[in-house]
Amino acid sequence: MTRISNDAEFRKVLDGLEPVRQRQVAARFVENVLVLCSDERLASVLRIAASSESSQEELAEALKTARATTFACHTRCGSEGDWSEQAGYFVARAATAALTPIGQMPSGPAWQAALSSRMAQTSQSIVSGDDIAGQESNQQYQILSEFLDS
Amino acid sequence: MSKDETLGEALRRQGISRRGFLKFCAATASLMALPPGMVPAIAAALEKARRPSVIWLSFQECTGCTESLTRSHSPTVEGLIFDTISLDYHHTLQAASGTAAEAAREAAMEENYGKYILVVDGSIPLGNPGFSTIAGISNKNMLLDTAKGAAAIISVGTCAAYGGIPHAKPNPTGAVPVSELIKDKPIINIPGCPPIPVVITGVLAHFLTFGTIPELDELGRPMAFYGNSIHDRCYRRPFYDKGLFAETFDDEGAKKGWCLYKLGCKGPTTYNACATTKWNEGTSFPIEAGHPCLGCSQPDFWDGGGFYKALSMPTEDITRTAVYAVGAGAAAGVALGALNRAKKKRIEKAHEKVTINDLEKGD
Amino acid sequence: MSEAELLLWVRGPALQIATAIFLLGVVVRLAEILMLGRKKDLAEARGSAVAGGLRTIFSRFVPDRGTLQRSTFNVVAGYIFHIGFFVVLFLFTPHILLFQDVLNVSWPSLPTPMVDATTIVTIIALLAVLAHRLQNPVMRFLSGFQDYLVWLVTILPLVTGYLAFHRIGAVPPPTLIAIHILSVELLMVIFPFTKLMHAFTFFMARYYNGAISGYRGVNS
Amino acid sequence: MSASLDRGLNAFREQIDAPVAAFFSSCVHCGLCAEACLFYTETNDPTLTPIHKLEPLRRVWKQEYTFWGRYARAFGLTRPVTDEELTDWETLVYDSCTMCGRCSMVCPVGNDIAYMIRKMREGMAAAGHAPPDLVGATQRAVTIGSPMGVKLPALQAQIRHAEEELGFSIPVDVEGADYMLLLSSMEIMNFPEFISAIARIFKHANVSWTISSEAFEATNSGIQIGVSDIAAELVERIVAAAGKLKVKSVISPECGHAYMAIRWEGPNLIGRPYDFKVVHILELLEQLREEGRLRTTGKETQRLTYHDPCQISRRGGVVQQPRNLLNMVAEDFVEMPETGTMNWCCGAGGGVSSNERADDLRLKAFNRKKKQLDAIHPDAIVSACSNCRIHLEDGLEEYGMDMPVLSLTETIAEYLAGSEQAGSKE
Repeated sequence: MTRISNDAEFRKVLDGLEPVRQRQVAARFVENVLVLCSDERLASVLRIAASSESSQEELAEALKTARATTFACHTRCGSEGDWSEQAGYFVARAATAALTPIGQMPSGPAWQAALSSRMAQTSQSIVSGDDIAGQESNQQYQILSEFLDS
Repeated sequence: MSKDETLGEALRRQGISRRGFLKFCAATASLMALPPGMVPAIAAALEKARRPSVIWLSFQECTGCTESLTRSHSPTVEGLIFDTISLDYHHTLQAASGTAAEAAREAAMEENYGKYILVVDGSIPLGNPGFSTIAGISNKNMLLDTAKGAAAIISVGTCAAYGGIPHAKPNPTGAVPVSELIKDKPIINIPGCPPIPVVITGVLAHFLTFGTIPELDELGRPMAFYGNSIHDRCYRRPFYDKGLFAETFDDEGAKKGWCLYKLGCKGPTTYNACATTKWNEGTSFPIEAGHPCLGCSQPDFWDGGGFYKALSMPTEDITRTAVYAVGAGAAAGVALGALNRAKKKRIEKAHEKVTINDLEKGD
Repeated sequence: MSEAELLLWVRGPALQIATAIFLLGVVVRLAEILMLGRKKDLAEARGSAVAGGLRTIFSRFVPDRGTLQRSTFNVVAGYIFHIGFFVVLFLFTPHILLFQDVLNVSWPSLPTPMVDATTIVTIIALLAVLAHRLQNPVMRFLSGFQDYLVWLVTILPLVTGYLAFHRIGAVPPPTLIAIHILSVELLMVIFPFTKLMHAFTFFMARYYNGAISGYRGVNS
Repeated sequence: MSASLDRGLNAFREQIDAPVAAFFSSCVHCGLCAEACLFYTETNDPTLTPIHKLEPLRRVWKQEYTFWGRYARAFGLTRPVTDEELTDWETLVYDSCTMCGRCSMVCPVGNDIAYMIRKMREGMAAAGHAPPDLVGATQRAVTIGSPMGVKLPALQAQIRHAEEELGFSIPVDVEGADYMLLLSSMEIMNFPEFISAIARIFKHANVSWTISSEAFEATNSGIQIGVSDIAAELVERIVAAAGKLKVKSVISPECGHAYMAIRWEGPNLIGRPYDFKVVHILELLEQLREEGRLRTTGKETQRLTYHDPCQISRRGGVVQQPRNLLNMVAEDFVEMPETGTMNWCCGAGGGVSSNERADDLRLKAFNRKKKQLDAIHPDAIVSACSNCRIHLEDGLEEYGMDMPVLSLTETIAEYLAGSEQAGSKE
């Protein structure tokens, strides 16, 4: 059983994955925080991201949807921020990252998706005031371990 | 020389051939821009013309106009034509003087009342009648008196036509031209300082030929002689068009005969026949002699800002005006600026701090 | 008033009046602007305001490439008529003689046929600029009475000057010259009260623009 | 007390200075400023011509500060400015102008139109004609400390998140640090990765820095809405915090107007010079690069372009620094056709993005950016302003363009040399 306990290891493993596998594990990270986003389009996006059989067209379409969701959710400059909505925004960003082909972002999609998912969780914690330090990352280590073992 | 003699008779008596007479008629026709077909008609009319009575009054003048007419180097047809009029009064030329002279004038006026030609040279002073009198009669009174019976008046020279030099600023005598005082008679202006002799005789010939006064421009000058500007007929015009100017009287340009515009030539705004008839038996005219046109046949030519100042230069001292205007502007501007500053200070002082509660209009 | 009197009047008293109004007005306007003052900039400078200001006075003579591409006609026609106007105004012999008389300085002139051609080009450029003003939606929208007035008093001296030089038309040449001088005097008289003032204030405007940017280390 | 036409007109009178007078005196209605303004070029609506947006201010100048204008007014030759007119001008001054200053670069007579729009907004706001969304943002900025309502706990949560990711702590309220970092609400809310990127770079370059818990907000709604009194109050908070922490410099983050507010307007707003320096993050990064303290490994192979945020480059003077920095990490850095101080605004600055009413116009104007991008077809856009970034993403999405938008600071952080890679624990 693979054990991952820190980000350095976590990122190294993620960056070493095949592109399709990266996408799939990224989808799992996003799924883990999906409840934070009220936009229903993301569920189907994640299905496509998670599947190894998805066609190029499907993937491109899903990326488009994910992006559109991101823009629908972000807080405009100067408008009153709502952190629970902001959590949704980060979920959408995570989904977008998951579907973005390698090379279009400075860092790998899975790592980006993981970070954004954590930001979603942080946003939620700002609303609730809970201390969630380390929770989401630990869960992600778990998800990755399971993914590698599956 | 009898008064009843016709002009033709008088000319023949003086030995002028028919051929010479026709030549004069042709010259007159061309000067007056009449078609050549008119020459016989002119000749016929002049042949039969009675020698008209002419009264010549000289007021504030320099006798230059008379000199121009009489100082020809050799007798000319126009000179002789002049001889054939009945010059009944001309105090420079006539032998009589004093009471006798005035008597001659009065006699001529009476005898030819309504028919005689009045020639005037010189301007008339209105400032003080004593400035210029003849036999104790002020110029003004003599003009008004003599003009009454005249068929037409010819103002010879720029002084009579437009006031001329006596009228120049500051016009100490209050000089005025004939046209200022006489409003009910036809007046022909033959300006020039002096005027061209052939123009004077040409106008007389026209009057004798047609019994009418020639077509005049808006300044009362015969169009036939004053229809073109010096500039339009100037043989140096091509240099003007090319922009080749003499800068001084002895530079290369002057030697090459370039345009005299920069030396103050008033040719472009001066109307006269100098460039075509020329002076001194057609020898030359001032520009040909290397001197810019003074514009002497134009009103107020003496006040045109200086003979050697180019036409585009102001006639008055603009520099001083400019300095005063800038000074006054600076003073006024600083004063107005100070008012603005004071106003702004007041407004700044009255500034009410804008807080977030002041961003919406109250109801 | 006779033609000759008119000519003497426009060369004398009228020119005095026009010069006085022109200079007085311009100096008042400039003083009014300058005396409004501006607050000292308390932010720490990155560049020199003075250097930036002086730089922009000159650099704005060259349009940026984008503007030149998008508004080629506007820029080119504008340049032609401005340069043409200055060539005709300052490089024609009779005009130089006028400046020489008033300012006591002289400079070489351009051959008359070149000034003549420049006049034609300038008039055409001004007509084109007017056509553009009438047809371009932005310019037509922005333009008011004053814009057209200013155009008129700018083209008048050129047209009348051309006619006077070539002695064209039903009016006698000296009257043409008088009308020409009068048109210039009209230009001078309305100058301080209209946007013709830009001929002086653009130096200030460019300086301020360049100074504001220069202080921040930007070449504007 | 509330907003009124009188207060607005007084503000106009107060704002007019020699440059304004020189500018208005010089305009000949050539219309070139329209061609420099993306709101005009993408709508072809002549009413959006920049100089026209200043018409009420121009009339006040003429009627109040020119001899001739005073008489014109006395004789009824010129109309006084009315409240209805200001209502009409509201959208011109706030919705269709980002104060990007591109018109100011193009005006042949040298009019700084953006300078005047900034001043005009003072009067508009005092007359009660600021857009409601900007009013709301300004009220939040003053009462909460952030136009977006970001409170300290939110920042603390983001910092904790970053620390968790980084594996080292982020200095907060450290007295005597060299640099005090400001953040924009946008960064805290939408782009919190900026915080960790900065932290990594500063650790790498050994920069002594801190964040103040009392004044972390960099943005200044006061200068956007056009109320100097409020803007000054917001600047004072930063000055007080900087004084309290005894820092040598304050860092303005990746936000355009924040830099304008704290770097250039700040001392003038509070009426005294600072006793600390203000640097833009890109200035600081460039300085670190020059000193050899900022080292990177590897290069981005994608075709990158740089979008100059107007207030940082054209209006702020940080032009060359981002290019040097980008060249350090990009193999294929291409400039857009009109770039640097002549760059086209994204269309969202100057409060436009905060103003929901202007959404359609803002996206329409983005077509200008699209044309610029179409000329070079980059793979990604790098910029240095969160607001530009959000709007670029928005616009690209609107126009169906597939192109990520990156932060320059974050991009640099990705290529840092050495072992300070994310997640590494020492």
